[in-house]
Amino acid sequence: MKKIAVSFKLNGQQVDTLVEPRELLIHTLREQLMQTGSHIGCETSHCGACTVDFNGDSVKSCTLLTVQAEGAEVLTVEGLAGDDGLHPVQEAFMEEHGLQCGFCTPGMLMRSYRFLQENPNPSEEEIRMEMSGNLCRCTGYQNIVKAVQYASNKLQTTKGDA
Amino acid sequence: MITEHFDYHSPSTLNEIFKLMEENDGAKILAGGHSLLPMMKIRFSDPAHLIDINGIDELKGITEVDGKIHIGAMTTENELINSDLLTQKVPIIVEAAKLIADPQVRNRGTIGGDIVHGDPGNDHPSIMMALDATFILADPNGERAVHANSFFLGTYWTELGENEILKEVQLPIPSENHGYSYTKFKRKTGDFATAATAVVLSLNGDVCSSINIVMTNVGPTAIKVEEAEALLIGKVIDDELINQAAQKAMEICNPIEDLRGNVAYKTHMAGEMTRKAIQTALSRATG
Amino acid sequence: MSTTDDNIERENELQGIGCSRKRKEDPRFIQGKGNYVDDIKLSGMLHAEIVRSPYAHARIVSIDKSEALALPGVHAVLTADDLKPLSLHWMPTLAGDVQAVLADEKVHFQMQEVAVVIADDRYIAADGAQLVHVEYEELPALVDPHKAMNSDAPILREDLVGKMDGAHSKRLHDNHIFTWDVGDKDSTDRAFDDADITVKEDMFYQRVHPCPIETCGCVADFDKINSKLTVNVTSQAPHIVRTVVSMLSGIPESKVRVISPDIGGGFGNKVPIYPGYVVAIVASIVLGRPVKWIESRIENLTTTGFARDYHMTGELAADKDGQIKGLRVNVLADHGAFDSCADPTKFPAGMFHICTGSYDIPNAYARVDGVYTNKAPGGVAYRCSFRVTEAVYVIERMMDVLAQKLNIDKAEIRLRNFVKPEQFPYNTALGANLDSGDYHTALNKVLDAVDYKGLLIEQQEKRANGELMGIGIVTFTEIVGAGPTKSCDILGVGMFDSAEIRIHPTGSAIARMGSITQGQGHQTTFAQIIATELGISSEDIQIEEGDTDTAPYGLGTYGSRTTPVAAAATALAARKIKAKASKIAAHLLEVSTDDLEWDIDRFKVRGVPGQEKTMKDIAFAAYNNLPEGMEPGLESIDYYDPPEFTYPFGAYLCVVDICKHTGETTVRRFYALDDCGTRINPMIIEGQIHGGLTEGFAVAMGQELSFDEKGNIQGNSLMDYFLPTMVETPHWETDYTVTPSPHHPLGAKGVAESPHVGSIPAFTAAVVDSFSHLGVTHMNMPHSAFNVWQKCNELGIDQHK
Amino acid sequence: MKVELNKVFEINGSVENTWVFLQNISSVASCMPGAEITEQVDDNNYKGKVKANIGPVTMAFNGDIKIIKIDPSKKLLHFIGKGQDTKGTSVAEMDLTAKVCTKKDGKTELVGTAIVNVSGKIANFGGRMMEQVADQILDQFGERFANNIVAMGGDAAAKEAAKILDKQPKELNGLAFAWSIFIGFFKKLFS
Repeated sequence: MKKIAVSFKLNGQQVDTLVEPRELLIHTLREQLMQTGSHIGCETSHCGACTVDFNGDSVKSCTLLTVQAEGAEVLTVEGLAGDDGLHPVQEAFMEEHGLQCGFCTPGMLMRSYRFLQENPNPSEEEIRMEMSGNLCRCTGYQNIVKAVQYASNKLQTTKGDA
Repeated sequence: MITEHFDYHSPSTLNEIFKLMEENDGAKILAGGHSLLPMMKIRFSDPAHLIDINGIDELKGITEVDGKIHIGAMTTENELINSDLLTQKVPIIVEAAKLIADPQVRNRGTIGGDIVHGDPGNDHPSIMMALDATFILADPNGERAVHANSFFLGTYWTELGENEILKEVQLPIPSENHGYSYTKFKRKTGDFATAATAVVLSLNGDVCSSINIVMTNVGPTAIKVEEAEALLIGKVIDDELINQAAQKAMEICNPIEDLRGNVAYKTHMAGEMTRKAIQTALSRATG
Repeated sequence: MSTTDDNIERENELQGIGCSRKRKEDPRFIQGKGNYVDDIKLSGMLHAEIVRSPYAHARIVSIDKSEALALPGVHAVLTADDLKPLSLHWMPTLAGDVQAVLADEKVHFQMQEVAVVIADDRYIAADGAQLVHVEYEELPALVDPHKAMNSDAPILREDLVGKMDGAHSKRLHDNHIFTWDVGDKDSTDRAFDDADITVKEDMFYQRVHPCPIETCGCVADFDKINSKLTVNVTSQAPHIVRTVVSMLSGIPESKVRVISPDIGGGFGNKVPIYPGYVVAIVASIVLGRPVKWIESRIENLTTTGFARDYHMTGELAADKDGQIKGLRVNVLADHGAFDSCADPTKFPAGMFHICTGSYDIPNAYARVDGVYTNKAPGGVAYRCSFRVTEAVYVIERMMDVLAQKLNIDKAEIRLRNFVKPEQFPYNTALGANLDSGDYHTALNKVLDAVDYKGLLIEQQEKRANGELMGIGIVTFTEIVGAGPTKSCDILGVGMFDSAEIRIHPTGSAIARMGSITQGQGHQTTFAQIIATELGISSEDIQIEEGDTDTAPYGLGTYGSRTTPVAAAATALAARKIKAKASKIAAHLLEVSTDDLEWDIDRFKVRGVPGQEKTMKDIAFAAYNNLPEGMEPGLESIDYYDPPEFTYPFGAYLCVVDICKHTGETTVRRFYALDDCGTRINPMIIEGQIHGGLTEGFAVAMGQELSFDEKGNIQGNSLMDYFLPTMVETPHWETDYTVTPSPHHPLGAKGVAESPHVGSIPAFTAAVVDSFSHLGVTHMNMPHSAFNVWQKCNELGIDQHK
Repeated sequence: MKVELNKVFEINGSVENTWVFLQNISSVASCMPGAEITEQVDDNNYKGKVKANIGPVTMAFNGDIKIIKIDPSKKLLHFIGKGQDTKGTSVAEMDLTAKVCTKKDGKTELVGTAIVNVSGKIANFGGRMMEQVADQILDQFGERFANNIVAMGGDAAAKEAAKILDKQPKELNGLAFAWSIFIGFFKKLFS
């Protein structure tokens, strides 16, 4: 089967891949580019473990073809921490015990990363609504909500300092 | 959960789409992909060609054009939700879009895909019918306008012809002080409606001067409850009338049993949703 | 600086038992650097895809692999016939039955494994699986367990026909697996005959699935040159996997290395050994290349490790004051096509005998009959200690039924029947030996916290206006920490657990256990235990688990056994080191060990200020300056065989509001008080409780795997199978009391499963209580809006007046 | 997953023609949209296939048709068609009894009872839609069957009917019902 060359930006780096049209973005990320942070939990776009940031939107990479990523900007959990250390959402999940087995965590982090840009100062209800595309079996979500609130405060104070 | 092989096409103009549709027998249009791709993954579906229309700008956008709202077919749910124009003038679309799927899926899912599916569980068909929307369908030979009320023919069966695509949705702007509600009952976030009802009404003083009542997922298509509408128009709507309207709604719905509930429950819920939707719309309307 | 300040500072330095230490696992997970099975990519690795049966019951007429084999990139297609020569087409289950690895002549449940395709990548493997053509002859499916022992029932297990000596008892029918009973039937029957009143209720605990977000998977790598097999697998019990793999393959256990890397949640789903693992291993051995098998979500929900499926009848006999005289329970257990329940060998119904609960019940009898049906095998402990969830459900439901019958308050009847603090240790009528508890204090604390009286008044007012409000109370006692090897083994291996600790010359340490974390934070909490025992800062202690080449043999992590067993081993291993350390300290300080006293992180000479040696000093000396004749080094290993189970308990209260028009239930308040004895890391305990409560909520309110009359499974994808999102999940209030276990070295009991076990009957109790004034005594789960509405409709209260 | 459907089709033709046509399994099969007989094994056993191509859904079933009874006195045909989809994940079976009757007004009618059973993925993800689906299939079947009988006559109506039959697509389509079979699985998702 003929393959197609697809180039996009992954975590700030230009990547060039050769894929069958049917290849899913999550598989390209995990198996070609060896970025295994994003996970596969359900394959039907229910669980959100494969959530990545795609041209500034949260998307489920199990339901996106790699060929659709031509020229796109893709951010995964591997690209979240900067030179100055962990991103506030990462720090927040650790501080508030927002993870246990860690499998849903990259998707949760990528969703909160985008959500807190969409809504920097959310209410608990807004957090629960806007994070509802990500399933977790371990935490019961209560500490994840706290983590998002922690990150929200941190992001705003640091913005304040800047 | 791996799809079969297919050829991928990403046209950048409408004409390219039409050309590809004509050249490739059994080609499928890929919009948001959140129904088609999972279906292809369990291999219930194996189109030889996928035509990805995400790259076509003329299918996107929300604008006001001489008293009407125009919405491009490839406008995503989140674009609808974040539209100030819709929030201000057609809030029921925003209310409904927020009840569809989940945040990530709403970034991919489009109003057009939701409509042309003709899935009785999709939410936009009822909303479009409640808003008296018109669909602009395009094919190589030109365009035609079809009213939402006559577009949905059966389950997954619509007016959309072969090699024809939905280009745009056009709808009249409801009166400034109209009342509206999309009341949806679902098992959990992201689920389709067990039953849902869209209501758009206007009052003249206390008297109902116009009303549309349309139900989701309780029949082969979205169902317009005309008898209930007739019952309420020209009257001061009270609880007794709302009860009767809910009865009319239950009488004409024809749901299929599934894990969401049996026929009796879904019928009952159609009445409940209709009742609540009318009450809410009424409370939001100002005569 | 005063000594006390100094002490406090040194205490804090250690981050030992009782502090909410941040997790050491987190840094890798939040940076996408976890290492889960599907993250493993070995050079030359092939992928396996399983061909599965569309039928629940059928004879295999023929299998044609030719087209699949012809597909470029396909390396092999294996069927039962290929495994026969290796006698690997069947494998033993943990429950003493056998299970087909690949269907041998017959398929016994829908989506059973029929063949496996091995290909270059998962894409080609999927294409190949579709090209394996299997011809079936359909057979009548047995779906209803109540019909399993009918004379005209289709016989499922032809391999067992005539073999009426089952693994656990005589078999009464070809579809019968076992009868297990416990207690004194005669005295119990008499108690019922003589009782003022008796109550009886049938209840069905539906088939559910643990559904961790990571599905099951395996990467098998057979090294032909060294004939060594390495298996990376999603297992909660890697050492048992090693033993079974060795038994199955004939490869010496010393040449089998099983690694459980990071595991994306287990909840019991990852205890059994699945055909997918075996075929990956066989394929790797046959092809001499690494082979990966990863389950899809649909495969996970449909074929691996279901839980519950118990049809229970509970009966209580009592006097008119509600004093219980007897308990009788009968259970029909639907085990599916093979008995692969993950229970200790001698416990075919797990720890179901805990069904006397927290109550002083003089006479009790319980009987469980297991039967085969054309459904997937399983019977795993879904976040519970082997059927404890079912046992707690039946007794807690029956307490409410009795209270209702006698018109006694639900809290009051519990207070009247609780085992009293002075009665511990308490032997139950069914043979459990409750170690410690203070049930009255726990329940009263909850009732005060929620203003129970106020809630009752509000409920009266609501009922007067025709509104539905329910209050559910559960006071559960668990039995965890399997277990004493005298009674508990798996495939003959006693259920001890182990810990090995090595103190390095510079005073840091590495410790390895036979358990394996799946989110419970062992790398964090085990270090805290050692820190407190040895006075070494947690930060200087490295914890490793899951690699059978390095970790001591242990039975793994499930059934809340890690704190009761592995943590005890850890404490005792540390104490062995401490004993040696004291001798070294005495040697260094030139005193007798009797002159020494331990102070947080050092030995001091009693009464001589300044004369002391820290554990750091002692560690170094252990490698260069030892008492005469003492061997160098500072290491120890402990295999802990618990003298008894531990018995965590709790008191939960749930308040719901139900819309009678839609059937929708809103959990307004959920207050959970747990007593797990000594608390090692409160932050982690709190997290475990949130998670358990949420899984309990999911089971009670929506989870169910149902089947149609032909054995077609329904709702086996995340579209229908209920995993609550943040929106549906209630807010949890938690509380605790501390009643240490008298026989555990740390007094700890285990906690992770209590919230699941305890919350499920609490939700049912609250929903049923919403209707109790209308004469309703029980409603089966799941309490979906649809199911609850059916009750409203039946009672004629769903319509608008 | 099992559904039973009872159907009555009015036939614009003679009872005799109808009965003659009904006994020809290949012709009867050709009335089933997308279906065809590929091989006659013996007097009572045939092999055949059905191809459904609706919207994005494609399913092809290969199967066997076994004639249980042909009763000239009652003008009754009873056969069972059973097939597995070519991907090996779904199974469908139809037990069909058809009888040619004369109504009081002398008109001919075909009275049929179909019991449809499905297993596998098709049942897992949409068995509940079977009734609607089977109903729609049978309506198409009835329409074609009726036209075939009319076409057996030599008159103008026959030519008209023949034309209609020619126009009939060779694959099951039009109604997007197969969508509905599976859509239960994908509700929440849409493209």
